[in-house]
Amino acid sequence: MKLPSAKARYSGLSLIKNALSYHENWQRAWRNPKPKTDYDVVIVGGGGHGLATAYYLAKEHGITNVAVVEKGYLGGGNTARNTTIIRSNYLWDEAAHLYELAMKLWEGLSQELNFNVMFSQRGVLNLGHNLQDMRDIERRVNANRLNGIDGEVLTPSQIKDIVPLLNTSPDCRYPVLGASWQPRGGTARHDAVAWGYARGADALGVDLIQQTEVTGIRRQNGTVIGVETTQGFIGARKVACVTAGNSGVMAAMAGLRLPLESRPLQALVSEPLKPCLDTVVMSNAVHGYISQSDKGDLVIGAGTDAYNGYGQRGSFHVIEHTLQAICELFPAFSRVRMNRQWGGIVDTCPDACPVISKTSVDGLYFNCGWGTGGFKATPGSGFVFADTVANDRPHPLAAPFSLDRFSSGALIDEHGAAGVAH
Amino acid sequence: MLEIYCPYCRETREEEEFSYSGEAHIARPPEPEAQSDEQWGDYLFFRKNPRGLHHEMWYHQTGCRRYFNVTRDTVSYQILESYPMGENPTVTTVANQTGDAR
Amino acid sequence: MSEIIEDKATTNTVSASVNAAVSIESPLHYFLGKFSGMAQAKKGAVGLVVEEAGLRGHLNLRGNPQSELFTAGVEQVLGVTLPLSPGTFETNGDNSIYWLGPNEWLLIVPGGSEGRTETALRQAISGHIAIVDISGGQTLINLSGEAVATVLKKSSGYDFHPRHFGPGRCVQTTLAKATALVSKKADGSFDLVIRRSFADYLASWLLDAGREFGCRIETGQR
Amino acid sequence: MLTRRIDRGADNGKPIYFRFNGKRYQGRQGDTLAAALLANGVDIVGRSFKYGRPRGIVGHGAEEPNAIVQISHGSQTVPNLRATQVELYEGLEANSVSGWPSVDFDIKGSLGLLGGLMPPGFYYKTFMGSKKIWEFSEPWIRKAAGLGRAPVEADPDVYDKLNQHCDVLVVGAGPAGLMAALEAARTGARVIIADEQNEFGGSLLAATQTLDGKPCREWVSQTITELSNFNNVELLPRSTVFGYYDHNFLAILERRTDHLGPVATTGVRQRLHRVRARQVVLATGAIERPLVFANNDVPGVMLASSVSTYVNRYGVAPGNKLVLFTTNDGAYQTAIDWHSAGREVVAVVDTRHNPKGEWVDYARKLGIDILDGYGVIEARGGKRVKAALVAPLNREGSAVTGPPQTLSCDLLASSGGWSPAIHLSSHTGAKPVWSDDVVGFLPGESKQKERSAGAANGTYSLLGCLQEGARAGAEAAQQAGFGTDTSQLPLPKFTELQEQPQQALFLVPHSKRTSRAPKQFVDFQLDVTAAGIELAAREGYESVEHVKRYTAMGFGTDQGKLGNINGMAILSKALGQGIPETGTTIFRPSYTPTTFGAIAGRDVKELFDPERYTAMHRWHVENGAAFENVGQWKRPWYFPKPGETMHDAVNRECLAVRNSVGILDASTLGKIDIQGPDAAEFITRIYTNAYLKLAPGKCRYGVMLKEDGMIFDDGVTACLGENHYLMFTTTGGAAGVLAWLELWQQTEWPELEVYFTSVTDHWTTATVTGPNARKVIEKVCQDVDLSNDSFKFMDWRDGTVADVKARIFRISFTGELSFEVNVPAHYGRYIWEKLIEAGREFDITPYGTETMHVLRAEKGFIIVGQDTDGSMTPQDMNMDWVVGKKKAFSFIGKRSLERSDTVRENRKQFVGLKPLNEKEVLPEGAQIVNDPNQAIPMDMQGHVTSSYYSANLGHSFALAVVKGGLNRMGEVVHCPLADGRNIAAEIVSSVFYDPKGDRQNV
Repeated sequence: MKLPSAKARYSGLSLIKNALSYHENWQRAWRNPKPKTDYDVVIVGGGGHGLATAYYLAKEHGITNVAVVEKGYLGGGNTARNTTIIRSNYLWDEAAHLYELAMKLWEGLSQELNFNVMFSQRGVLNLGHNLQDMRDIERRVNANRLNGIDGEVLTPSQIKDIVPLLNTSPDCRYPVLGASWQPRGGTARHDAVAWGYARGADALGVDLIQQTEVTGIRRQNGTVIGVETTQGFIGARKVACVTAGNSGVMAAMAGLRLPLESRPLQALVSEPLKPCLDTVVMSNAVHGYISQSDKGDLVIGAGTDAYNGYGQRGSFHVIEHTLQAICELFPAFSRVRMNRQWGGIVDTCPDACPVISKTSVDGLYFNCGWGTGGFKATPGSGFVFADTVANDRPHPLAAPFSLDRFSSGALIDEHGAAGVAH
Repeated sequence: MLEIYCPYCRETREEEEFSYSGEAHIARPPEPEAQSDEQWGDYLFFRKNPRGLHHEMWYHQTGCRRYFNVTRDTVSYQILESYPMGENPTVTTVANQTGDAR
Repeated sequence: MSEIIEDKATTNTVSASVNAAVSIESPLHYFLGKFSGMAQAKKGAVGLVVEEAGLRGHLNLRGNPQSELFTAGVEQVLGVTLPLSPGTFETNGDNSIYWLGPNEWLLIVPGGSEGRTETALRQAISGHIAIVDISGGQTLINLSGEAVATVLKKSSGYDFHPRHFGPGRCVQTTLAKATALVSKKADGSFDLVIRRSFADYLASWLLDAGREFGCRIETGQR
Repeated sequence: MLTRRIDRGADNGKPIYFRFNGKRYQGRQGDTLAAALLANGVDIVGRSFKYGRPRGIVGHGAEEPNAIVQISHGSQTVPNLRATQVELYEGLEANSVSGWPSVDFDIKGSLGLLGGLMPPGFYYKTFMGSKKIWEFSEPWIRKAAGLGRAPVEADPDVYDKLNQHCDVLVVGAGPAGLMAALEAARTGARVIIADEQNEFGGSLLAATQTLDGKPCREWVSQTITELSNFNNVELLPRSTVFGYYDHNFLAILERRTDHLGPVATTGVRQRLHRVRARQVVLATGAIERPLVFANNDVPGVMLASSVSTYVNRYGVAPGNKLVLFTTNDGAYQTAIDWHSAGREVVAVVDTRHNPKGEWVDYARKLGIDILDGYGVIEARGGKRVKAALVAPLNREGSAVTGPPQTLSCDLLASSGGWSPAIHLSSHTGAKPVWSDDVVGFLPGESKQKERSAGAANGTYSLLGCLQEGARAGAEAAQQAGFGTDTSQLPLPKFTELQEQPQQALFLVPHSKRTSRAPKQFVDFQLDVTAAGIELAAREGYESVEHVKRYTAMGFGTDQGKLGNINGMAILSKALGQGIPETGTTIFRPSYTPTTFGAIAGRDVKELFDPERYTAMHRWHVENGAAFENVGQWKRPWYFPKPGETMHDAVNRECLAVRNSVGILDASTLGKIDIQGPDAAEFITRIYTNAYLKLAPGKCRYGVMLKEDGMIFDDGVTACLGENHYLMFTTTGGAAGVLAWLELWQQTEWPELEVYFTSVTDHWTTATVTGPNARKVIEKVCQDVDLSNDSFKFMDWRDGTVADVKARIFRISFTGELSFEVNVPAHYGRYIWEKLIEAGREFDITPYGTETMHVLRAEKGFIIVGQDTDGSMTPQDMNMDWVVGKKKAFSFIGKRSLERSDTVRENRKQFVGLKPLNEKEVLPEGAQIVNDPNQAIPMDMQGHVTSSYYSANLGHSFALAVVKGGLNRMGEVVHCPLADGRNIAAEIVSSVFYDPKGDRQNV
């Protein structure tokens, strides 16, 4: 089979060339192969994290006999449903290092993948509305700087310069007292991330198998030997599960349990508008976050539902509350209209940090529990998970995220300190 | 957006009146000190999180301030029953349920 | 121990003042001071009247409704049957008892009589009970006028339609972003029992909700 | 040329003047903006998103993709409204949202070449040679995108909400909806009927049919009158049901004043109805599908039903010479209407070979030319359609079989059949089902208590709609507990022509293949073409979701109401599979875009979140307090005197407390009354320390842990009497702690007899603290022996303060002699003023939270949530003394304290920090390192939790958590700051003032 390493590179020139032939000669971005009987690694879940894992397994570790098995279509889960925010200004060292690795990879990702993921470093503001918010912001920014992550604490007038439409009046119910500012933060085109990794992994020989659901994890003497799927059994020396909201269901197939709860996280977009918001604005205290996509939509993140659920919708009052917050922050947006709302299922750990771990079953690995922070971590998650799977030991940056922290008590509590970890 | 039947108020009320309190029927180990770190961690953090039938606790926060249990399908969100603390659910299986049955 | 306080009875009712010069303020005093009597009439119409009936005695009562001694004791002291059906209240004009939960009631008695009532109750009932004076912590406001149903619809997700919520019904529910005990009186008006610290917020809310119909806020008789 | 207005005599509305793109026009009362623009011959209303092509009005309702306008200006401007849904009012100002420099001449559009360089996904393939290129390009891409402009001023309008409950909600007031509402209303059920249009009637408003021998409109108004007469029915016109959520919760946006224009906006602009419906009837109708052919976006190409609507309902003929292009009988109505309006029907082009049936016969009888077995393969014209290129097609409609010919026309209406408006049913999670008969998706199996009726259910005959509506209404009412499930009302009498089967055709073949033919548009707003969809499939984007995302199909403000089914059909064909295999459409709310302000409602500005006040609030305001938000509470932060800075005020307040006496409003602390025989046992299980032996009259400080061992709340609990306690919680923790107590009692230990009641609001607390505190209290309280011997530290007493019965606690958060005077809140302000009066001779100083923080920090007292963050144990906070190790019951959180990580030696521990430079105040949140010169990433040791300048100590000081800090006393650590400074500080004890605690015991 012709491996797509011979894949034509995308460029302005290739666009012109293809335009002359009426775009009839573009190559497939990825193949649509039948599953082989046996792989070195089967990755369950073809979202951004799974595809990135496959890509780095092939690229960094030379393991190319890999299949990604996806029950729906590539990037169809949370990759398609998030608010595309990228930042690395996490409080705790463990989380900060992981997200900063991701940030560094983001910074070269379009070039590396030869696929424009539209990574836009327009900066991320986290607003503070009370004195404790400001203490937390100060604490986090200081920690970030000493960890080599860019960050500043801004005053209301500095904030106003960046976001002119923000209400910085001291008279409002929850006035803006200041903010943390990560200039390197921003957004990316979420679907493109999945497609870029898919095309990259495919080019390196990875089989991307869509519309195939894993229905069981076959083990022999405590060791994984493959997965049962709706297309039959697929043998594998290692099975790596990256299935976000469905991780609990996957774990159950191997007789394991995970400290996860799955809940819908809601988001909404407005109709497209001319550019009016040039950065990402987040506020934990009044609870809403907002950015404007390149297409012009205001992309607004709401909260998670308070209860477990797998319905890709959420409670309406969550949306109501979020839009109250948005109207409080941006009184001019009150007349803007909501075009579409949706929910994604996030799997959240008690400490709002992920699980990247070997398990008690040999050859079975889990990468899950990203909660509301999954999208921004995509490249870093794939990178350390590929390393963990390839070497059968946690990547140093992944080690703190092992499952054993739930019995030792070594939780990395991003809840308490960083607030909502979007 | 749920409408929840409170077995004490004997009425169906809006979700906003309630707060969710997690999985039901998790008993505190009678002798915590006799538990290993693993067992204790299990009690603290590990939950069923099923895709399907879920027995869960709700607190009627702005109503009668009573805790009670609800059996809910986490996919359809249909509530199949509400029952007081100390009672067992009558609905325990549903067709096509997947997920962890601990 | 030497410090034991003389009164073994666990009353915590201390609201009765011994001096008439003591000034006393209902929860809405501040708001009423700013807005009292303000009629936001639309073409002279007043669709909503908000009236504070402050400074009454409010007691929270807990006990076992299965105990006849308990129910009979309460009835004997208050002259009102203890309501056992969820979401109902009983009143004899002076004293009212509202069902709050399966073992919890709110008693509203004339202002100043809460201490006597508590003492009488403690004499009449015993066992695992609790009586707590919360008179200072809440107030009662009456909503009347043509627009009252609409104003309640604006404020709460509960169904106050007459088919569903007739006279004699009460319900604890969310009201705007606070909570209230809402009851329907025989005259068709509604009483709200709200918490003191939320009183200004809720009064602002109600005034805002009633603005389009014309509304008036005032102090009622004590 | 004929005028575009059809004279309707007395029915002509009065003239209304408006502006569009700066030019003044006349419309008529009752027009939509679209109708008025068409009447004025305005062909171009916008430019397309990607290619800048001129675009005209296509539809007449929510489906309109092109006529997107910005209404009004300044603070009341609204972006992105559909001209088809904007009711005309005097002085209306509208502008196109696209086109540069103008919609009539657009630079992008004139560079036709660019089109070829912008296939779907082109931006994924370019602008990425380097990071710089993208950084340069992105702002330009952003500028080119977007439709209207957001307002830049605060919204002056008011929005509100109504929580509605009904037995039957009927969505849509067309024939099916009206019948459903009537049937349900008759049973006595509470009914709401909502329709997005300004008048009820739906398709009947534009129908030429007679019912019971009268025009449709008469039957409609008769029905509306009948409905209005029921007092159990609420009619909501101009009300869009935009979302269908769980448990039959539906959201409706009612537009109350938009049609009157901004000047008339005095009341509520828009109202959100939050509806709980027992049963729902979805009578949402259907949306006509345009046919996809080359250049089908040229202005003058419209939906057939829209042409009829403009003619019949608005009296506007949007052209002179019509070519009607259809695959079905129903669209013949448009040719007939056009003909009746006295205009020329050039031809009906029907893709079916030899169509027979009543409609075709009727049209023929009128002398209308019918070209059967033909298709319009291309529209000709630039800024307005000039001709249709028609060609014979094979029976399948998949290929052109002969040479094309040109039909001159200025209006080209097309109909590819209808798509039921299944959006709301789809919101519930019901999976739409493809029907070959209907050639469309039908509502899937109900997941909620709803049913669809009429066109929404694929039933297109009027009789069918009326019957189905009536049946649905009766059934819904019956299932809500009213009436029987059979419909009772007589239906109007009328005749209608019977329709023959339609042809399933979506993309009309061209003589060139799709990739080379002129653009065949599927999604007009986002410039998605048939070629684009085929290209996406060719590139491996095979899932319908991939195609949608790669091409952006359906992501416009119309959410693909016109294009999605065509797109799916074209994809299916490209993949060689059927439409059902390709996928279903999943719609999400909103059905049409919904104003943020309306969803927010009145919970904005001062009502955004409750402001909670204490009983002394008025005094604080009158005395110039600066306030701090603590949760929802407004607490005095400090009381500046004229000319004082915060720093000055706090220093003054701090010194006053330590040297004489201060007074603090401590009313916001949570207070829980606890009664019952097992109260002491219960409290002992919840707190880390023991309460079984706490005697009446005594108080004890306790720390509450979550089961994971981490500090969650703290406070003093007093024993009020046998089996009776009063627990104080933190201000922020009050509600959470009460729920926590209830949780354990109700779920885990129901056998413990104990009741909890919140008394937070009942008690007002005035804390009098400082060496002169006793002297102040003595002046107003005569019936309590206040001497240190009989009223010790950590005691409480009942007494009379200024003639009010009060409860006094001798507890202290400042480390000074303190009396916390509690009275029922009615007396709060009175007592406060009396205490200040009594303290005047000692210069009693009111102080706020900032001074409280400084004073407690000098004593090393923690504030949960500031010095702790959910990851700190009592041991970490150097509070091992508060943990009762010998308690019989393993209190909440105890076991977790023994886990391997919680017993770790080098955990972060609570210590004091004394900056080496005594004037330098460490920022709260500063990070601590051992060596400030180490390379980044630095090894962080902890952080500063609280930090102040102490006027009493005469130097700055801080509290911090530091790894292994309790064994590092005297060590110097460093805080490298963002501004480049490094502050060195010595690790010291967390108690800076009066370490032995003598002052509180005097």
